[in-house]
Amino acid sequence: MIVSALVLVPILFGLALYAVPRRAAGIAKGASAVLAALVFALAALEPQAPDATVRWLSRPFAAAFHLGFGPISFWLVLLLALVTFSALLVVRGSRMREIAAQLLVLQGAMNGLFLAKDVLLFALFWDLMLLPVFLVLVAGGTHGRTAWKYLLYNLVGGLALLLATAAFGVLAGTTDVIGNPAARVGIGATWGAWIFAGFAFAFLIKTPVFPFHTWMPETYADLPPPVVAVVSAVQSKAGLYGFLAIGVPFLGPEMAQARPLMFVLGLSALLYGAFVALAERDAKRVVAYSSLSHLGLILLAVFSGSSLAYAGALVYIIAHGLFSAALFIVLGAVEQREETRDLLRLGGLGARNPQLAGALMLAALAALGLPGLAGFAGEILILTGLYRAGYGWPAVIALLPIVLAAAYMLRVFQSIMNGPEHPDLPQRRDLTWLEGLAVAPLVAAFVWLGIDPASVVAAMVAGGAHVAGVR
Amino acid sequence: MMLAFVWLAPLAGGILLWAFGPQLRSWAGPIGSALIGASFLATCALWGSATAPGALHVPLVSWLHGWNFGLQLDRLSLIWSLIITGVGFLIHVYSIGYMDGDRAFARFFAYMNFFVFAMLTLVLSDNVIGLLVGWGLVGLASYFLIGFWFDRPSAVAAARKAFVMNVVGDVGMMFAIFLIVAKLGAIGYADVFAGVGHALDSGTVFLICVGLFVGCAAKSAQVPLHTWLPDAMEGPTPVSALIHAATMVTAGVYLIARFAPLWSASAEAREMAGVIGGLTAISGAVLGCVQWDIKRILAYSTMSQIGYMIMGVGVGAFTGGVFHFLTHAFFKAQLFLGAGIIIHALANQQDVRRMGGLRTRMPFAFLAMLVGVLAICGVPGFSGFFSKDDVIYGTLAAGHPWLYAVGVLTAGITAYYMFRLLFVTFFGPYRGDVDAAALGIAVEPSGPSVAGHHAEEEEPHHHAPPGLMNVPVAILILPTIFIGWLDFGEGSPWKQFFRGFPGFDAAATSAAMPELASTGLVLAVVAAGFTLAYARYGTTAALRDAVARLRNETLRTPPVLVHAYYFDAAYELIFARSARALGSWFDRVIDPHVIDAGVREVAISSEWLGHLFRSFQTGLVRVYALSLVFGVACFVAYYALAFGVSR
Amino acid sequence: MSPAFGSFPVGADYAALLPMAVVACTPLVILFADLFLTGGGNLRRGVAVGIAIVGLVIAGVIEAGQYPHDYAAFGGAFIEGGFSIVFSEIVIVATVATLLLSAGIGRTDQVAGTTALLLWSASGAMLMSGAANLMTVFLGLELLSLGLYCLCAISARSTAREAALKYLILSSMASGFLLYGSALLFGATGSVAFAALAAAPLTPLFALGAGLFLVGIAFKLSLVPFHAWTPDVYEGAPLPVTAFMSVVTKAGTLAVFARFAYAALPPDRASAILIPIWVAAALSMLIGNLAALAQTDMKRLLAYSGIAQVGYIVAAFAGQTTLGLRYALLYLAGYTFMNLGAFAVVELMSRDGDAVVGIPRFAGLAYRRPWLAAAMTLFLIGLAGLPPTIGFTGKILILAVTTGAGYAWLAGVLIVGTAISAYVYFKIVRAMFVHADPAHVRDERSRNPLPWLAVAVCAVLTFALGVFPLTPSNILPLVK
Amino acid sequence: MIVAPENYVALSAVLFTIGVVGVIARRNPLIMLMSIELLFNAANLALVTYARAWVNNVGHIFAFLVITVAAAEAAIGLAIVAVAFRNLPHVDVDDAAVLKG
Repeated sequence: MIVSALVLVPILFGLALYAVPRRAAGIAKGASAVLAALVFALAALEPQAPDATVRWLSRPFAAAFHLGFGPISFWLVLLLALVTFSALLVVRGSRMREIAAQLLVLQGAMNGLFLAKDVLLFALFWDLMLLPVFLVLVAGGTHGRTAWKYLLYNLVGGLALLLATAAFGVLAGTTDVIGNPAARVGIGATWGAWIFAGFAFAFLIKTPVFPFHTWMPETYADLPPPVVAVVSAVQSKAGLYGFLAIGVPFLGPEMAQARPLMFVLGLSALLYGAFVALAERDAKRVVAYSSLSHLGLILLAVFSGSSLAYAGALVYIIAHGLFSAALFIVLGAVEQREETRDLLRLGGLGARNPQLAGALMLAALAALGLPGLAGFAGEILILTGLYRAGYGWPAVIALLPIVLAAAYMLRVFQSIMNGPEHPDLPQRRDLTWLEGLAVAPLVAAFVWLGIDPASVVAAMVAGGAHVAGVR
Repeated sequence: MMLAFVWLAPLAGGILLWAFGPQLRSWAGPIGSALIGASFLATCALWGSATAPGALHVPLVSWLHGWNFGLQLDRLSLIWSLIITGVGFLIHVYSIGYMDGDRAFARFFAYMNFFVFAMLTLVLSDNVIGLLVGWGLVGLASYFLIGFWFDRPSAVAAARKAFVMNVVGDVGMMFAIFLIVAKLGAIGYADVFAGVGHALDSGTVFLICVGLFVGCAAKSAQVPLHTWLPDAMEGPTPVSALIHAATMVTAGVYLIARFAPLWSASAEAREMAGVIGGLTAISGAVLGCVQWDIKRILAYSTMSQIGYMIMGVGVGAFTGGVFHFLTHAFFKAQLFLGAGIIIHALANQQDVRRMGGLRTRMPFAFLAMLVGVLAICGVPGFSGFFSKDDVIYGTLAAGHPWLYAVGVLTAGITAYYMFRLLFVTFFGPYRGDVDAAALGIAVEPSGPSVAGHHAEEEEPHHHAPPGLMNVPVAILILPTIFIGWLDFGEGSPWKQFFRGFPGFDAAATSAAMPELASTGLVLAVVAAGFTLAYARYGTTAALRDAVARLRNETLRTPPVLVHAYYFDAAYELIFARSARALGSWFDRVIDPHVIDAGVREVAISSEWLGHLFRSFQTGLVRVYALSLVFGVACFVAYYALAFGVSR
Repeated sequence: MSPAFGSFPVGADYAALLPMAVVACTPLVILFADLFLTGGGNLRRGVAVGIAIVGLVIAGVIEAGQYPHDYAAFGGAFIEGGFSIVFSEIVIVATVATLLLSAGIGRTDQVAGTTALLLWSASGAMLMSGAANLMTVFLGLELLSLGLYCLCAISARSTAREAALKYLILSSMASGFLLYGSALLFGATGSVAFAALAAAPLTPLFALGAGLFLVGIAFKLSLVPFHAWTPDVYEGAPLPVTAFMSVVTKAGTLAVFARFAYAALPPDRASAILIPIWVAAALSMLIGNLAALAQTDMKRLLAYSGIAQVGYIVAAFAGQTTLGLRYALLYLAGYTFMNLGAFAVVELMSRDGDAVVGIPRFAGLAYRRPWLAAAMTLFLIGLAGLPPTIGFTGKILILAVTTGAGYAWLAGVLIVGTAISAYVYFKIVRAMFVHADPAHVRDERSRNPLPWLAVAVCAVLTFALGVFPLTPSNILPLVK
Repeated sequence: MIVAPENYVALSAVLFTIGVVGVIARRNPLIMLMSIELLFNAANLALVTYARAWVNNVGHIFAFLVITVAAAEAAIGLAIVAVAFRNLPHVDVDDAAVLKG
């Protein structure tokens, strides 16, 4: 009941927002923010909510509309609700109503993705969550190319996922298996490789991982800040979640086979993203490439087969969600004030906007993995896990991007906030209370997570027992 | 919980001042100082329980099995905490005067308090990762304070440089942590030390030490990770005194002392540390001889003194090394604060060539500096004498004659450049009004020393320092002179204090010569250094045509020294520039012209196919009919092959 | 009576013919009533369309009532059972929708005639859906086609007549192939009943006959390379007729194909005989979508997309599995609704339904006519195979049965085709959601509100079928 | 004398081929229609032949069916040709090529 509400209520409410007259867009925004908060409360208060399931298909394989919390999905749903709430608070502009609506639809679809206990249902929401973002990009106007890149890249992945799901269902007889360790899925080695390839292709594009990443920087650069906050914070985790929820339990051998390849991809994403971020001029693109780098690290963890690294992966997934959302929201605020994202044109804002500077500083610090913040907790767990699982060189190589991260994150912060004030830039007011309200919970969350990730990790390790073959 | 208070009071101060700074205005300073003072008193109150067997331990959070975080106050961390909070308190008080009238007065104290908190985290942590957390946080605090005047591009750059270099160190420590966790699965010091010799074979211990040493080199400005320290002088002088002289930069010493059991277990590691320390000591000292910015002189001397400490703890003379940290904390703070008085009085003039003759103008500053100089040069009776002697002799005792030689030589150089500083600054005529060219100073329009924090102020003031600045200096004079006696002779209270401390009782091989002889040698060399300095800067002749001489020296300084052995240039070229180039190559070539191009080709070619098939649609019925027949032909051909032939 | 007639037991089961008969006779009523209504006025239109719809509804109800049982007329020449009933119902629904679309089109004095032709064509399709005998197949096919030839031509535009001519010539030619194939099959087996064909030995003659027969089928399904006529005819014909063709022709022909593939071929060699069809289906999925990339006219675009879609449906038959047949039916139903819905939207966007609508006309539709845009979006993402529509569910089921039957390569091609098609359909979605200056967009509205009904029903069913994919549990008997 | 059925079948095949070629080769729609009739009648010939060979009247019935259908087809065909070329100068299918692409 509750779990289906988590999916349906935001979608329906979002669609209903279109009935609100444009004049009352502010009301729409407020109402949707309240709804997001309620969704958060609903999920947080009922972690033991019972599954909801309705039969869908019976032949050639059994499938069901089966939604329910899992050890990982619970946290992801919370993260999503939190980020959506913050994002909704900073929605602004003439398209306020549409963006708010699409954000809610997106939230509903992604809740469905994370709560799906059925692979086919997972695939359904996988495709469904493309539409709101595509529509936002399209309605943005001049971003046709970006919209196409986003849609086609991800849709190709989605179709591979679809084919793999079909084959999975035919061979396993049912797709209603996620989070069900008892489900003995008999997939032969011959087909397993192909099916895994299908899943992996979709997941890698979505994450994204080098060399499937080129859709991401443009999408992030063109999306309005609230939406990009949600997309980068949560949607980019869908693929990793897929690996953890479908790959690890049911395609363990194939994942082990693919490990070398995935390590190569992960490491190249890790380094590639970091280096490009060092050279970018556009603040949003810097953060986009930094995500590429960070998500590459998580990919390593996912394929490491080490429980320590899995724990780190979950912490880092949540952490990255929190700080990248904060980063994009603050950068959005900067852009909205100064009408540019060009690091070479910005500068000296810190003097007049101390709170803005503080928010950006905190987010950047979390992103560069400052010890004591969430990013560090995830990194150290993942890296030690990798090293301990016997992947010494990957772990050591993965240390380099940490230094680079410090360099490019500080570069972003300093070239926006420090240095002499630029007279040609419009000097606007400091962080508004709405923006503050949007950023504060995120910051609080990643500070808390950095000090005591145990609450999350413990849940993960407890619930993550289904993660088979963990060293 | 007392210890938690010691630890959190500064944090509370930091947050309070950061959040409500504007409202608190001038109260920010006193509040910040008071909190540090309280923390200091609390630390003193904990002396008993800290020195008691089994130290003082407070568990905090636990991440995973074996990943338990807690605070621990034992003899080593006690010493450090006392210095951090004690000297920190004095410097806070001093800053009230020094930073008076700065636009971001409250922010300054917020950062300072935060730094103290971070440093306490570092020394109080009872495990490797907690240590790393503190390690990172002090780096952050130093970043904040170096870049305190963030409208100066030079300060911003220096801050970033310092932070990134420190992250290199963090990464080194992470590597050490990999090994520890991989081998032990636990992160507590106790577990680590227990593991030495069992779970941790000698090779692993060495690797761990290497990792740790990278961290220590970055934090303590050891060659080759030292280049950030001179630039760090962009920060306000009290910051230089507290962070970049007294406490943070000595964290490396703490690190090695803390992991003494590991170092004791690995000769190679000791070798490495000793060599690097010695190298740093001498190269820093040499660079100190050619600097003109008073703070940079002190910065290089700091670098060289830390070299001593590292050398000491490296070779296994832990008590000596730590003791040198103790004395250095006092006399270096003393020197910096003295310098601060001068800088403050001269409205941010930091170039000693523009000073001179200040002995009469500000006698108190002279006294302060004099005491500091005597101490750092190791003049008998002053604190530096005892500690430095310990270290130098320790190298010999540990059987490193070369390091010994380096130590002795460095002592002489130290004496030279410190007295050079003293003479040029305080003797002869005042050269503040001499134009820069005459002194051979390359004038840059907006040098860092010009656009200071007083830029906002109305009257360009040349005033005597407020009492608030003198008091702490005066207080510091006492330990600067007398603290050394703690370590006088065998069985000194200091040696007693650390008897039986884990790893400190490294078996020292018998020395090649008696300690007294060594002391004599050192003193001789120091005297030589002093004489040289006097001959070049102190004699009446030298003082008379000081301007000309300084000009000559300025122009004659070998460029290799002016550019500090070209480290910065090399790093800029090898790392920074190439990394950026690679990144922009990825961004401008690989992404658009390789990956995207491939995808675009697919898209374009499918569009092209679409138009191709479209062109097949000529609209002519007969062509359509032909295509139909063509299809039929294909079908028939297939059936002929599949079934006709088979019959 | 010669022994050959033994296969024709006296006393056929005429109940089987009842629904078709109703549909076939309604036109007589319409024409008769039309005699008494002179002059223009919507009354005349209303009566014609009304009677037609009533007749179709009655037929539909009777069909539904017959679903559990099965009847055979003419000793198995015409079989009415679960399988064919689904097809007939689809035909009926499509015809009703077409009537709703066409109600406002054409000269008033022609409405009765066109309606009659429409119903006769429909009855032809219904005959095909029940045909289990080469003769009935041919008869149904011609009945369907003859009506359509005329319907194509009924329009003021000269392109319509050109379309009619092309359709006439090419379609008749294809019928010729089908007919000759039937003759050869008769020659090879001495019978025209599917059941008998299945029993006969596989001679080269039989193979050749089957091949030519399948050519005729492939042409009517407009599978590549027999698709050349489709775009031109769809574009030229009046929009409702295009809609009708795009669904009814395919439905009837698919019924024949299914029966032939499942019941008329020697089971052991059936798959070998059908390989060309699977290849043609694969080509359709690819070339249909690729060619659609280059289109700007909606009718033409939907024609190509129809080519690809029918490719998906045929792929479901691969391996002749029962599930495949069921899910082909499901997807055909889904395609019917998505496709008719799309046509209805296009109809609502043109002043007189029989007009050319290009993609530019959709610019900013979401802001001018949000409901219409929403519906169109649903239909388009359905055709593209995205959730939450039957397009998604049907596609996954087809993929599953195709892979399950060992035709993974067809599934792969299907995926590739779908990937290409995404660009085709989302081009329109994008146009609808782009902020466009209304001054530059021709915004026409149909005067006939009836298509709204079609849009609404199709939208609901497109969604509902996706969530509850009902398939006929009983598809037998194929033959008697 | 009795001609073997194979010959009739061969003849029908020839007729069919001629019809196909006619449709493709001729540009006059009327002649194309004739060719189509030829296709149908070729089929008829084959049907009748096989009916004779199998001694099965179904072939005859089929043939009659085809003849009637062909008649209807011809009627409609002529009508459509008439309207299609009403306002075109020549009766040439290649002129009717507005719809393409």
